[in-house]
Amino acid sequence: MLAKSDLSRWLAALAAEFRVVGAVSDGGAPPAWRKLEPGDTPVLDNLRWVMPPKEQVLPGYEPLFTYCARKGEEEITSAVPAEEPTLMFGLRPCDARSFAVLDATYLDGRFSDPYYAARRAQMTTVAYVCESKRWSCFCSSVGDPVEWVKACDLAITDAGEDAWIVTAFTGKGEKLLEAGGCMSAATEAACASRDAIWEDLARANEHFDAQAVARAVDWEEPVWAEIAGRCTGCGICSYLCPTCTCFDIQDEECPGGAIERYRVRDSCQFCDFTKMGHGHNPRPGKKERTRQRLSHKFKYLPERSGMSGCVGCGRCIHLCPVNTDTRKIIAEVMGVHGQ
Amino acid sequence: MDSNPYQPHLATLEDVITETSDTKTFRAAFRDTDLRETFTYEPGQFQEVSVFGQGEATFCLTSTPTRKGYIEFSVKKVGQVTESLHGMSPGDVVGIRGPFGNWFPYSEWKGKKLLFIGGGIGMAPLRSLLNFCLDNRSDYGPVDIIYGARSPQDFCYENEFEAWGGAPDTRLHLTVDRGDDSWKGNVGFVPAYLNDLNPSPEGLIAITCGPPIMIKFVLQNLDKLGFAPEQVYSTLEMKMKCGIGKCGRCNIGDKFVCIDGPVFSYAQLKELPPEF
Amino acid sequence: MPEENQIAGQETVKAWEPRILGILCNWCSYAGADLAGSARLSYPANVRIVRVPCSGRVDPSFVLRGFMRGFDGVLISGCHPGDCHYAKGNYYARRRLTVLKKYLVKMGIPEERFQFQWVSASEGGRWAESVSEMTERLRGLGPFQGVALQDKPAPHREAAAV
Amino acid sequence: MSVQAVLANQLAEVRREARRVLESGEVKTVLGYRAGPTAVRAMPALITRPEDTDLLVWSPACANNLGLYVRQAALEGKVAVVAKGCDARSIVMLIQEQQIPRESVYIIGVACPGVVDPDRLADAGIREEKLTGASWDGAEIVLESPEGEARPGRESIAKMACLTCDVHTPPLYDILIGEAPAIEPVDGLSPIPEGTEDRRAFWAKQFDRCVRCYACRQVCPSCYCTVCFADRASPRIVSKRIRGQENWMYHTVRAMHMAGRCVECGECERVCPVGIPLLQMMRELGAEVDELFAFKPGMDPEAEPVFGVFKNEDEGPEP
Repeated sequence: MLAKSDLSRWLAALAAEFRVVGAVSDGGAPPAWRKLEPGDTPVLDNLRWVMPPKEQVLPGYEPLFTYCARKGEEEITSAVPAEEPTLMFGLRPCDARSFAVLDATYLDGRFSDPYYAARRAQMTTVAYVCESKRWSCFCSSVGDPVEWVKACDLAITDAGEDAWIVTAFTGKGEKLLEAGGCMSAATEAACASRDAIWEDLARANEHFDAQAVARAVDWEEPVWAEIAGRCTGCGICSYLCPTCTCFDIQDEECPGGAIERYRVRDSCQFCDFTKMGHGHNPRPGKKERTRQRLSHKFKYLPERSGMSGCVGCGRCIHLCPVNTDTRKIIAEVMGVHGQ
Repeated sequence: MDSNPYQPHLATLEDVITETSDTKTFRAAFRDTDLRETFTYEPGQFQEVSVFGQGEATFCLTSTPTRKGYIEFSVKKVGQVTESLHGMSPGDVVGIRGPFGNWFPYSEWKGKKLLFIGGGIGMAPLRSLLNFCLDNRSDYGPVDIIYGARSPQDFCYENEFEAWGGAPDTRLHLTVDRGDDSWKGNVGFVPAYLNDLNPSPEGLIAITCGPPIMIKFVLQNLDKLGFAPEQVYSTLEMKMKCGIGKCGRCNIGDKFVCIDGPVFSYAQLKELPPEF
Repeated sequence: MPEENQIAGQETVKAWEPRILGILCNWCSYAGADLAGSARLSYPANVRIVRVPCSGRVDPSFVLRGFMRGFDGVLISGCHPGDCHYAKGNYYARRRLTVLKKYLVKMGIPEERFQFQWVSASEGGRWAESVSEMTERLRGLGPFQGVALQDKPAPHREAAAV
Repeated sequence: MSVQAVLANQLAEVRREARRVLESGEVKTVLGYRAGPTAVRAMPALITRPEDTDLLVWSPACANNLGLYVRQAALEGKVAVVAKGCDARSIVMLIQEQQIPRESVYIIGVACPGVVDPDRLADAGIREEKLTGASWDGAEIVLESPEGEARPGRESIAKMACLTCDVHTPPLYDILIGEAPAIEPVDGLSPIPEGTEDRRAFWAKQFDRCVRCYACRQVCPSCYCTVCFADRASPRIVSKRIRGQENWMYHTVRAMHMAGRCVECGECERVCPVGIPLLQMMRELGAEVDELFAFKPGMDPEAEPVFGVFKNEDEGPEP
């Protein structure tokens, strides 16, 4: 058990060993993930949406290397970041799961991404279990959020009477409990409140089984054209999605004459994402592009790595300028084909 | 695989051969001498060539791994990187990283007849496999090469036509879309010329690469000639940036062309959604 | 200068010197500046001149790019109304750049850092005087703080700064 | 008559008019709003079949600017648009800039007292999924839920643009539905500080949070370039780096393109995921243009674009 008043003391103790990262709101902006300074209180509720934590492992702009072009002394200096023990504090179940989906792309196959690996290597995850779902949340429809929480090192759940119950799942998690000596034994009521919250979290009114959706998503769906009609083609549903990680690589000169190659976030919704040098573009219109985003998440990624590409966080639903609801699309796709 | 797959190795251009008005072939050798020996690749694989300050572009390795010490790639002038490449001369420095992607399954084709069907710059990936097979000539049966171009001045690798035509049991069939008075050979599109040659599919592997319009009709004609989809192979061209299956650009269906391709059999291409 | 020096090859700069981006129309102001040179008029060398066919060719993005890349001031000079080689270029420029000047102030770039003036081909003196006057003014103002955050990178930029 | 009944009549009139122009073949497409995922979120609707006009809704949930879809839809034939004040201004701006001919659009004008910005509901402690409907009572926005009606106050839940809007009745229409009450624009809402140095620091902080999702550009009817300067590789006017200063450049260059075009519909500020006050920036710029050239975009279809013309006595440097 951790008294809510002891939170800052515990965070200070943790900060001694880790770079503690939490979601903090600066002046009315949506809470974003950054290193916690003394006096910052991370968001530990589900009242508002928060920026996706992927920014900490896959920043929007990341230099890959710089190339010195002086004749005869051409050489490349890499910009792979140094590894640092990081503690992601207060990950909601959907965001905790998003790291597993990112790993499937960035750490698998013959090539592991060194930049992502360096930031992800020494990462400890502390989950915060939401007591209630917002209108756009559908984590329990695409998976089992309780399992996702158990995949973290530690979980914080509200235990009522101004305290949290803290449950460790790994050795690393146990060690975190000792930091700062702020923990007390868990009371009976606290465990009951935790179990109730966890059970409520897992409940879902509609359930989209990843493989069933993968089979149902089809090429000639009438729904693609219908969405494309109103979609504005902006990048919100991919930039603010915790598991969307396409990027672009560009070269540009830096002040001082060196050349920097950097990668920067990109989206399959933008019109020139697949446009080739000689002009051919396999996905010329919005219909193809909206179909690609949802097919990749709900069909191609499950077929490649066995896990759904969507963690049900609802950011794409909450933030879409034209209020396209991803759940309605899947329901329509399932209704048309699936059960 | 080296530690950072995004970081290219520096290479110096040794030779720049002008093939046609808009295509040049570049021969490059790594600066790091022992890398020159250890750098191995298979016919059909591609590499990412960096023109620092302009960007990177994807080019298939057109040289054959059997001829060591250098690598070659052909570049058609279409965009920013290709244009700056065309402005380069021997001695300039480029970045090369790779090899990436899969390759032609030549080990399964031992003893089989081979039919190469190339169009324009599409001959580049086929040349790597063709020279590889000619260097191991005894492993393969009779070889036929159909190579088409828009006009007689648009042929690449003309200096190798001699070697190709003269190789044992190898026939080179050239055709142009529009002939001129100096042109003696066949005039007509590659798919039509394929029908005239009427190859029998028995024990034969067809490998084709060229502009999408040519591939579309070549595959149709091969169907009509009784070729099974498993007998026909092609390399797919898609926009690529990372080359290692991370940036999501070349994703079609559940495949990433840069790691599951670029070489696909016609059977595999049929399963992919029609989006390339 | 918020970032290391913009112009390649210039090692350490002793006292801080303001850098001015000068965009001059080819027919009047550039000729005026040329006249100032041939008339041996001395004026500070802080201005880097870019020649454009007409002040009407000046796209606001040139000015904004100048400030983004770290110039301390931007000076645009064109033909007097009525003298424009292309008849109307400077009239269009006048509307556009007047709105730009007011907009820059709203975005936090002081009015003194952006000057827009008419200099004809015969007014070499006026050109030299305008450059020295602007250089003096910018020396008083000090270096431009730039358009990006100086102290602490924003919450989710912290990862990129590692 | 209850506020809901007044709104229901207006909606019935909108649907009747939409069905009439579709069935008569006068228009090929009707642009309107249909129900969204919650009672305060509507979705743009592109309707081509007369029976689908029953999907149309009209309530404080209709926040999108439908001017965005007119150019594309007009390619296939005449378009009818359910247009609020700002939507109609966007259409007039497109006519002024010769992007669409006047006769290609049939404007079903609707008087609009101001729509809801759902994100502001969360700040006001209202859970939008509990709401069953929304309507107007004069200038006030009424939220209906199982517990009854609530009037949290226009200034706390309305879209920012609606609080400073003075065009509650469309400036151009073929038919007008509903009657907008006189509503005084509210002042002092802008979070932008005074003083040049504070403004520089303020915008540096705002644009550092920008993630360059380009939603502000994609929802804007005034942003109609086929290839945007931000996507152009050569010449590369603004770098693709998602970083403070490059974001600043993207937004300021776009703002200069919007001078004399922005109709202050506030969609850019509403959809911005990181909450950058883009509308307030555009309003300041618009005020400058209005003061200098007495020009408000999208009010008079015959007016010429402000930067396409000039006058001898325009303000400028002294000779």
